[in-house]
Amino acid sequence: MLAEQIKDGARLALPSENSGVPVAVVRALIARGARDLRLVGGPTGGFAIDLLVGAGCVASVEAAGVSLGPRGLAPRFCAAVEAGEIEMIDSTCPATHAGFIAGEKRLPFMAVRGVFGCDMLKNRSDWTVIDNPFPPHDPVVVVPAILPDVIALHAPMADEAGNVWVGNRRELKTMARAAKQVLVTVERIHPGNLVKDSAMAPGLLTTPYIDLIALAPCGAVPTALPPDYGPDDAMLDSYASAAKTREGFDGWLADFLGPDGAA
Amino acid sequence: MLAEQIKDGARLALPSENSGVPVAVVRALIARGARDLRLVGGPTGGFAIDLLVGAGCVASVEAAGVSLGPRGLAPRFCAAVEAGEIEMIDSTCPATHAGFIAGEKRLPFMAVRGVFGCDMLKNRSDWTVIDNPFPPHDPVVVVPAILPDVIALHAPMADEAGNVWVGNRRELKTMARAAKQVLVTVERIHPGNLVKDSAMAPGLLTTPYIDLIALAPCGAVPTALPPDYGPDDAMLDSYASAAKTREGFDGWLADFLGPDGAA
Amino acid sequence: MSEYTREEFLIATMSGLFGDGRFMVSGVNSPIPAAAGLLHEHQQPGFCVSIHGDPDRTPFVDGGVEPFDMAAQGRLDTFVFGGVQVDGQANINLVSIGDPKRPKKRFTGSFGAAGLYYLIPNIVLFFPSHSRRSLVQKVDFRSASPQAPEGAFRQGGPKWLLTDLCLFRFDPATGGFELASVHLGQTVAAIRDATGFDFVLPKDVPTTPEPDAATLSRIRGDVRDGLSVAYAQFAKDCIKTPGS
Amino acid sequence: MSEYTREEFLIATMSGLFGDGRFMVSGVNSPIPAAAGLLHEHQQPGFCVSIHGDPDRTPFVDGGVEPFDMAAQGRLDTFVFGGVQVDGQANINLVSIGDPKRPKKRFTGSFGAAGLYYLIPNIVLFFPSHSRRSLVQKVDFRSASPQAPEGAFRQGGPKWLLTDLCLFRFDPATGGFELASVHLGQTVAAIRDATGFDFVLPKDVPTTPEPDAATLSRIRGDVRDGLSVAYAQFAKDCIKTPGS
Repeated sequence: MLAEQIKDGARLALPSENSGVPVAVVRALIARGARDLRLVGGPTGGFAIDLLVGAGCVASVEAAGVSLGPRGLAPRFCAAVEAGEIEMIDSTCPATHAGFIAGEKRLPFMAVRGVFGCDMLKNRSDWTVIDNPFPPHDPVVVVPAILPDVIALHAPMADEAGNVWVGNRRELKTMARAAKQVLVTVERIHPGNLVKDSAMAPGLLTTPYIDLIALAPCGAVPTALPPDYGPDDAMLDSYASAAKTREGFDGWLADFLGPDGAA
Repeated sequence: MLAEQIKDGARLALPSENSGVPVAVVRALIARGARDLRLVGGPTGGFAIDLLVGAGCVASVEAAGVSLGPRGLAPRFCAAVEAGEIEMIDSTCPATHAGFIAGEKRLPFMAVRGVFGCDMLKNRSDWTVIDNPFPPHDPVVVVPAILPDVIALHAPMADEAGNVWVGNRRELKTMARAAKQVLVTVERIHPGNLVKDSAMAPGLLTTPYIDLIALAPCGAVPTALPPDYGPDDAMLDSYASAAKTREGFDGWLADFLGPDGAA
Repeated sequence: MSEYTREEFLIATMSGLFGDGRFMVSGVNSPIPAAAGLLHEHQQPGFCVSIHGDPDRTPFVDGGVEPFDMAAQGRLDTFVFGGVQVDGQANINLVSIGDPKRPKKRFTGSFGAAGLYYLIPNIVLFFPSHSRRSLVQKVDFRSASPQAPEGAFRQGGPKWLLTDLCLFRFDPATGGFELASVHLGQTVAAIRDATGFDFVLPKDVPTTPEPDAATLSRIRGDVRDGLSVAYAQFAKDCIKTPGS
Repeated sequence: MSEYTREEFLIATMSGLFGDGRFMVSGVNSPIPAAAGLLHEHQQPGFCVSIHGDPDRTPFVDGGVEPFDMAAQGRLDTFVFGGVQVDGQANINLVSIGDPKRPKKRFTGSFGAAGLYYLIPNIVLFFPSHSRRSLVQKVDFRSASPQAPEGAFRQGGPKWLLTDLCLFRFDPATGGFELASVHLGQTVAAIRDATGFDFVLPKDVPTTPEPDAATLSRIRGDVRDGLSVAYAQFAKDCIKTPGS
């Protein structure tokens, strides 16, 4: 249901690995044959981006890095870049964070320290260097706000009032507030209103920022969802191994989608 | 002990009313006869700033507002500005927040929406307008980083590992990370390490950011310290009433400092 | 004709200015705006007011910066600003009277007004003591001003100026006020006399509608109850008891 | 003469480069830097290493942005970067081989290197497979570069380049590397042969010290234990058991 909200061609922000990756939504996007998605990693990506790229859903990826973490390179992502099948927009973590923070505040731009001399700065027409308007008037890299069409994320819980607890994944709040639409799946619904719980409140993305919430137990599997569960190592191992080839990936994906996935 | 760390002339950041105001430290500063403090409200101020100004500890106040909240104007602050005894550097909340965020990130400047046409922009030589480097190249107000010498704040608890729980007062984390020195008083010490408590972690200012922690039960009284206690209305009423005159303030302060306060 | 207090009238009138927005924040020391927000919740489905001092109506979890970010995001539709002075260009002064460097009288400071003036679509200026001391030719200090350089980003601004005598509408095209209605018992001449700035006077100036019985009953019921959390004394002193 | 593994040698040698900083973060897939950090905790009182994958050594509570802010604040003293290529100007490449638009081989991406290259005072570049394929004349893509316009803010940068053959010192004044020491069994000629860029060769090039018995015992004891939380397989495969 949530996946239907994400239109073909949408600029879709996704959390970094093990930070609330909405695998259930990604699976549904693939099942419905989504196309031309423009992914933005927050600021990096892994399993979900590789899966979406391998399934042919993606037009471009903007990220500071895409990998399977301890399992090495993201094979479908790398193959697609090498084949020229997707556009890769390389970033660096602090620049992506700055872009989302500018987005959260609807500022047109934000400065970021360093980043000089690298090829991202050279290649990206949307990054530039300005002079610090204050002494010592040093050159400073500035990046524009990132304002995704939509973000999908998975979280341990929502409460009955529609607040979502994202814990210490502060960048998810920033990304959600920068996005035009916010879709959330959760492991469970917590009774009551967590805004009134002073311990839980600081980890909430509150209801004004959220468009839709759906229950999706194990919705981040095989990625980890701290503090609820760790990574599903067997499933990730099988993916990393299978996805090394096109055929291996296709077989793994068919299993992942199940009999109704072909629809 | 903490108050001795705050040198005469220091640029001292203080939390907004009912957000962790370090009244115990303020009391000690007055007792030791601190002078020429340059206060920065985070972004506003109340009882503590009025008290420090009335006691003659203050050279300047930078704030978006100073008041006793429901009790109206801050009488000693207003009298000192009217008499030309302190320098008032007027700000506006989002500009102060932007300055502290720039400070936290050690960025030289940060943009802020709006703020055009006001006299703060006209009067403050440290604020300026630049053109957005990106289309539509609209004019944007930018403010410099705020990097206080020291911040003092009061919090409900620290844990044994030296982490301080500030709950939803997120700006206290930002201000502390912007400051060169961070002094914290707390109501109590919590056993263990709260970083490992996923519910409490998002509300922590962790130990790398903190220089000194001291126990000071009721350390924010008479201001409120949610969720621990509300304001001491009787004490604040008596202050608001007494502080209307110099003599009334002096008497109230003598009571507040107690017999050892004259030392 | 039902009787009502001055505050009940202002609550009802202000509430009518809140339009079809969804979210309003009422700041410190703002019982009338808070009450008007509560009343508007009944009049406008989906509208919600956050009240400073009422923990159940303080939905912020990220400290003082969150409301400002919300405003920038277009999630904060309505706000009421007061002040010491307002002038005919909708500049407001919350800082001081006289030379700001050495003022005759110092007040609180500008708070968030200078930023929010560009971000909140429906800003109501509220000056409940209409006189030439508060509605002036030129404010002594501009805490917030709608006057920006050409091309400046703007998604909001002042829209109304409500006083105890009348209601002005701000016209962003001319940058000035137009008299929208006069409260019962007031005259255009009296208002001109009490106002330090020039304003546009339409041919016909209606009288501000009085609150009807249903509205008064709502104010004295749910609104009074809700307001009592943060403003118990005000609710007791300024709003009549139900049925009275 | 004690025997030791290649990894134990690199752990000991890298640890000696960590200096007097207080805080190091080791990233994903970095068992040798993590182990070197753990070893350095014993050698340098007050030093502390955060290890990706070890919850007890992950002190961050504000998500992914916190380490970058810490670096900007000067609270992050030491970091180890690897990559696909490094050149003689200390540009590193974590992105691709060939034309980046249509690369022969794509890798992960630059992660935080481009920013951290200006913020962390003690950056060690670690290329454990020293060859002309990894130590190149000019990287195919600059993920991070110390080359900034004049006057640019800089509180850190690359300091060392450690490989399995030798150790280079980066000289910010010349913007190039100098051979600091060669590992046991290597020769300057062999290193020159395996290196795609020119470097400064001092008159006397010492041999990189071998780890002493106490260091090896420490690596095989506390370090191995601590490392096993995040890197159990590596600890088992590459570090000998205590007393062996």
